[in-house]
Amino acid sequence: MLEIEDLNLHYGQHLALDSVSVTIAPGETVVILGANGAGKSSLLKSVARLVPSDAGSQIRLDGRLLAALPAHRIVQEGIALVPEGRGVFGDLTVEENLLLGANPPRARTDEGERRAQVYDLFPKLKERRRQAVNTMSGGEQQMVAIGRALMSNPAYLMLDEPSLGLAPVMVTELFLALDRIRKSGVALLIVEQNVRVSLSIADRGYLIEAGRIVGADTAKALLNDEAVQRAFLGKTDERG
Amino acid sequence: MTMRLAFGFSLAAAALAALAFAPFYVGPYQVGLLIGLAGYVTLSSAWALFSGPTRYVSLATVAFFGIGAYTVAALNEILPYPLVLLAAAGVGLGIALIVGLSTLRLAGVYFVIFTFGLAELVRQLVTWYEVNVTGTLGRYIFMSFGPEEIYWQLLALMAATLFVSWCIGRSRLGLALKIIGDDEVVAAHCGIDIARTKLALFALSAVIITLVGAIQAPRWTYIEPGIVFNPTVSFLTLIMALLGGANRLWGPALGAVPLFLLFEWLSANFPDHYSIILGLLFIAIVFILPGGVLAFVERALAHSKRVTGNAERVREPGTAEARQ
Amino acid sequence: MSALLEIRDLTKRFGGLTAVNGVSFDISRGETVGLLGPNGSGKTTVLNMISGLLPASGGAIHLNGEKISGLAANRIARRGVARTFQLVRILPSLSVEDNVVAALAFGKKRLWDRAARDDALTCLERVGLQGRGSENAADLTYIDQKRLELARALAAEPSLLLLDEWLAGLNPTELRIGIDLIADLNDSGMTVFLVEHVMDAIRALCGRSVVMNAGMKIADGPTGDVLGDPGVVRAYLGDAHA
Amino acid sequence: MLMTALIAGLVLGGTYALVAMGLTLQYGIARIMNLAYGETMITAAFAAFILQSALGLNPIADLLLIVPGGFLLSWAIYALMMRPLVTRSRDRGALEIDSILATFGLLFVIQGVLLVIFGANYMSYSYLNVPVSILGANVAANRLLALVLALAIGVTLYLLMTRTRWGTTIRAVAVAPQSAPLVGIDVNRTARFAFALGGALAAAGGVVISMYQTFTATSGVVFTMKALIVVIMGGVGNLLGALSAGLILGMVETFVATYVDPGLTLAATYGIFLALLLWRPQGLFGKAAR
Amino acid sequence: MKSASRRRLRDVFLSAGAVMTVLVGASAHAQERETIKIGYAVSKTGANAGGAGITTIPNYQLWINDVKEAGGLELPDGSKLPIEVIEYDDRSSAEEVVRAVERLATQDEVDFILPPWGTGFNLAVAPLFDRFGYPQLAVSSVTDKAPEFVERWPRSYWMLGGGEDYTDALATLLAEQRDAGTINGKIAMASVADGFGIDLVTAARASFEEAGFETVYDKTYPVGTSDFSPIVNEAATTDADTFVAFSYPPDTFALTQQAQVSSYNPKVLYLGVGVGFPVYGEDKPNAEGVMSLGGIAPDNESNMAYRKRHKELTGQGPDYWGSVITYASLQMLQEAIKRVGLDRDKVSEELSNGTFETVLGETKLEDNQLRTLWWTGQWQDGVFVGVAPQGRSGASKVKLPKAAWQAQ
Repeated sequence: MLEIEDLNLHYGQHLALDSVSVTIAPGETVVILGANGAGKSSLLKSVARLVPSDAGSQIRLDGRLLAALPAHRIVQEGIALVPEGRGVFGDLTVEENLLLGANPPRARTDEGERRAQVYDLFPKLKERRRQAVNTMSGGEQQMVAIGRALMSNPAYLMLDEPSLGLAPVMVTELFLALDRIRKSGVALLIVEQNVRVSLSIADRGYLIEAGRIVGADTAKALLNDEAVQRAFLGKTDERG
Repeated sequence: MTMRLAFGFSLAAAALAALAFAPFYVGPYQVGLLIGLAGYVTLSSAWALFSGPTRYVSLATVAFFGIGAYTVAALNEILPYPLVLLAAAGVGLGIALIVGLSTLRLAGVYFVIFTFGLAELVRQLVTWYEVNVTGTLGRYIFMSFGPEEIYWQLLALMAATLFVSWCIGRSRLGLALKIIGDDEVVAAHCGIDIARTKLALFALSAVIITLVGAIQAPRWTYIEPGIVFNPTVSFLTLIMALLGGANRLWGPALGAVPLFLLFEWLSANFPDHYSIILGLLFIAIVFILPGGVLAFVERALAHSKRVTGNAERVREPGTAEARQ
Repeated sequence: MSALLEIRDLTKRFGGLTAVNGVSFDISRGETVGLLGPNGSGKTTVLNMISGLLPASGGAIHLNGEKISGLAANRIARRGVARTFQLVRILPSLSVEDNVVAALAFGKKRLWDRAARDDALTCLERVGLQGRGSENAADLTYIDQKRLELARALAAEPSLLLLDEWLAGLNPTELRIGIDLIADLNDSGMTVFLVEHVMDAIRALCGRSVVMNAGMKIADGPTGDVLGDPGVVRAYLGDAHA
Repeated sequence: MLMTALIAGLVLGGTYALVAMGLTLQYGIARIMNLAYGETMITAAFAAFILQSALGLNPIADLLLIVPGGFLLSWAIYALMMRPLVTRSRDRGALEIDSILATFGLLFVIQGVLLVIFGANYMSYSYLNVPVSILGANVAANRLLALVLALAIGVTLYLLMTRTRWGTTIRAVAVAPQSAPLVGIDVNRTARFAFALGGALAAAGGVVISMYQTFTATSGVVFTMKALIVVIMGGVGNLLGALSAGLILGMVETFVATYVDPGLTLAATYGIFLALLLWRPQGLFGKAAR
Repeated sequence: MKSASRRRLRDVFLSAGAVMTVLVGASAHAQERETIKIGYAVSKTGANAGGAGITTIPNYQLWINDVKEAGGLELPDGSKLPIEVIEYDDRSSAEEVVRAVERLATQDEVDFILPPWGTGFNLAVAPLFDRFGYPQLAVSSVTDKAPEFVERWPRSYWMLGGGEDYTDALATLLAEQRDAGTINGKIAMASVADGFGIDLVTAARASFEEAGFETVYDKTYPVGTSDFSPIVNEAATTDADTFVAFSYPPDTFALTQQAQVSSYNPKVLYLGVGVGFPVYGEDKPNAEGVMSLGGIAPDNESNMAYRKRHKELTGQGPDYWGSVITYASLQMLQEAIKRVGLDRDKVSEELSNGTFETVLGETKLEDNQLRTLWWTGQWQDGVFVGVAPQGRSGASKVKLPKAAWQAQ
């Protein structure tokens, strides 16, 4: 169980996260919905310790406090992040990126097996395993980023706007892959603009607004919620 | 606003006048100090003219400084002095244009190292020329005027540099430079001719630096490459400007004056431990005053004003949102 | 009336890789045209060649009948082409107002001082940034930075506006505001050429679309027809959108 | 004559490569533009001089003491001085300026300490100054040692960097430090290690050079600048690049001295460097990927 | 906008204030004469520190120590005044040395100023010494223009001769050896591209030509050259018996090592600055026979005593060229003060005309120049002895050809 409780985060004077509480059970898929600048990315970054949360904030994994750990220790605890913009090692090859993914000690056993799983999930990566990542398309880089995160044998996989800038065909492919990952037992915490697709594979969702959690429900309920529809699923087709 | 401007100008004029009359009231050593001060204020201001807004850190200062000095050494017995200065400015301009044209592609640390290499290359070529073509290395400069005249020339150059810098800061050119410093791609898409803008500023900065070298050269009587192409000049200039804040009109001056006096004081009082103290001070400055002296002063001022400024700041975004 | 923009056999090679391969199409005055295609198909490269950020390896681009391929970006900008960038590019150390003045002072209008400031305020108002002129551009939120980037592009009063995924990353509410904004611009007579993945926006805004795949044009025509094209579906949209 | 020039050039280039490899690690991976690099070398040279003259130690044996010493010293410098700067810098540009200023200060401190202890005198001792004949050309054994050491260090580190997970993590920090924590890499530790390793290489370079080159407390700057040129030529963070660029520079100098005019060697060095920068600003072999 | 212009205003005040503080704070004040103030500016750091650290600084320290031990400087009335020393670091910058001397003269109002190190720096400060009326005992500067300078600055003294003096002496010496059949008439020559190297090589070309030598190799290399294999290898392929290099210390050491590595053992090996350093030749069998500028007379007891004291006090031996002359020049100053007092004009006059007993023996300047110098020296049995001019008392006989290199 990943529990985030009373998470506060300041950037200078600006309060980015205001007493945020979110929990994810093992194997669960949770989506965080919210406008730009609402604090979604900050939430994931706080969990990954890439930004320091304010004192008093509690982030616990199976009862262990994560707040005291430095960023590079989080992945060893079983939480992997695919950041916005992917954060791949562009000058290195696909193979090397995956090798680095298995850098935490928890990932060292069964490394070969997991590599095979990643290649099975994204066959394109196997074809291009000796290619430098920055010569690949955005969709393929996203695959590298997810594959790299999977190599660390995570129990919880956090994805920050995975579909941003991808062509529709890639988005479909991506969420199919995420669905397979979900089914393999990895818990997913997804921040997405593409509300419809993300809710379609999620169990639950949270609504975040100006740094505060303003709602939480099952994915199904959210898809049908009128307020959510108005704010996030606005029918823009009317004009056309 | 105009009142303040007029007041600012008259104050600057008064300060300039006071500085101009200083040699009549102080001894030769103080004149020497003033020469050094005026020289480094001019050098660092001229350096910041180009490197401040564009963030192109140049180590070619001494290349132009040395070229200025060498031109004077080569021509002082052939041409009348004003023409010598003009020739020096011309040589500096020519080299700046060639260098500027060829380095426009470089950025970041590559530009830094390129300019350092350039200074060394110029030094080597001058040496080679002197050795193989003229057959002498040292040159003598015997001028009829003394340190006071050198000081006045430098002071005039310093005032001109600061004035030009002030004008540019308020002009379209100044904005163009700031945009280039932020993002060259955006600058091009705004319609700015990046190459020409950078070249113009680099050349202007180089010509001023060349003139500093030319004016200061008669003070040393004897010129050789090792003396006038001393890389320390480039480093000191850079550090003074960065220390003071290269993006502000008075920043380089505010870095140059205290540092110069500090060097003087240290070398007089701690000749044997000068290096160690200087080094430690440097490290301390980097840690205590990130962003330069002026930025620090501004921050301190901003801090003391925060109480009154707050109310205004809070209202602004509110009204903007209300209208949306 | 001839086309505003004519692109003929446009080609771009990066070393051995051909990113754009013999692409030709026209854009007429007043049109809003979408450029679609999978990632890596060469869309942004086409935009970059039009705006002069990248030199073309082959082919030609004409604006108003005059050749602009081969010109430097600043000259193309002065001829009335403005753009936004895929990853928003504001000038972080300048104020919001100066970000817009940047386009006014050096573009074809060459405004300065009072005139430039007045114009800048108008542009900011147009994108909903009224009253924010004195803030630091770097302090703006993501969406406001996007607005600011658009304001800067508008300030140049371009005859051709290039938008590179300007709507990406917006939530549905913001998306709607954004689409309305572009529609208004088009209504006021501006020609807009946009690279976009947001299908709703494409459908809402673009009468015509060009689709690229692997550096080549695979479709060009009314948006509805293009989106129904089996080749486009296979290469780009995927079955879910068919 | 051609063979002699070729071999002499390679041997000289070995010295340049040896000097540059540590800096390329420090700048390419730890992202510290270390202007006090040459002073680290000179400190090692003085240490070798002292150990040799006072204790009668063989300079080769000195390496075993001084190289770990250089590692520890640089480790401490990074931990104490550089780490706070890295933490506070928002972007690479800010860190570059901060590290230039701070290491400029450090340069003065080290130089000042050396001046106080040793004075400003020229230091010189010679070790292994015996001719070794290679393909008919006589080269000094000590200079040959520099070449062999440069090749050995360069190739070993290159293999470690590209063939092991450990090396790959170091390259990962070099290419995308902000992403490294995502795969459990302690960036601070890795950067500190790379900086210290660079310091160890500097120390090795200092000891070897002290065997054949006269040095003073103030001659470090010369080495820093030469190393910088080689680093930029070879591509920042690129060990093989530094090795090749060093060898090329050595050859250029020797050939110019032999066939053109010894007076133009340094001019040729800078000329070639500047031309290369204009032609390929990223260096001969591109960035830090290997 | 308001605050911006106020800020600017404030900046102006700040910078102006800083200047005034220093100017006012630095104003001088007179005091009772209880000491004699001696000042000097010398390169303690920077590019010139190496040279100054060998020839100049240790001798200043030694002399100051000697004067202090003697209870101060003696005046004509037999009384002694202690000395107060003010020293500055010119950081190897011409502008600094100029300002430091101005400071010594007008701010510190010292009684005497000792000269800086280096030809260029001595010339840079010469107008100031002249303007403020200080005698300038310029030691570490080799210049052929000394007679002109003496005319221009009558209180300047040039103690190390000119390039021609050294090369003429060398040419004469070599010509004798050639005529005796020891060496052939060909010379290979290299020089450093700096004031010293160029002055000497220019003079040498004339001297060698006049003496009927053929220069078969003549190249100049830049300061900072570290690898001399091309030069030595090229010189080795010529059939010249004589190799001459007007080099700086790092080059001198490197040239020597390279010659050994290349097994190049010319019959005459003449190198520049650095050969005269104790570290070059004392207890170094391979230095045997190497020649250079300078030298000492091994039978001069006061000189040998000076060398011993120098080593005891500073921990390093003096070099065999400029050091002893530096010390001798200070002895001359000391003696002149003893004879005529602190009046600088009188001291200058005495320096020009007087005869002094120094570590060099009896010393007298001719036209403000020291002419009794060892133009050429050679390492013989661990001592760098003067071998030219031959006629001068204490001269050793040159031993040629040079001994073979020994394996180390």
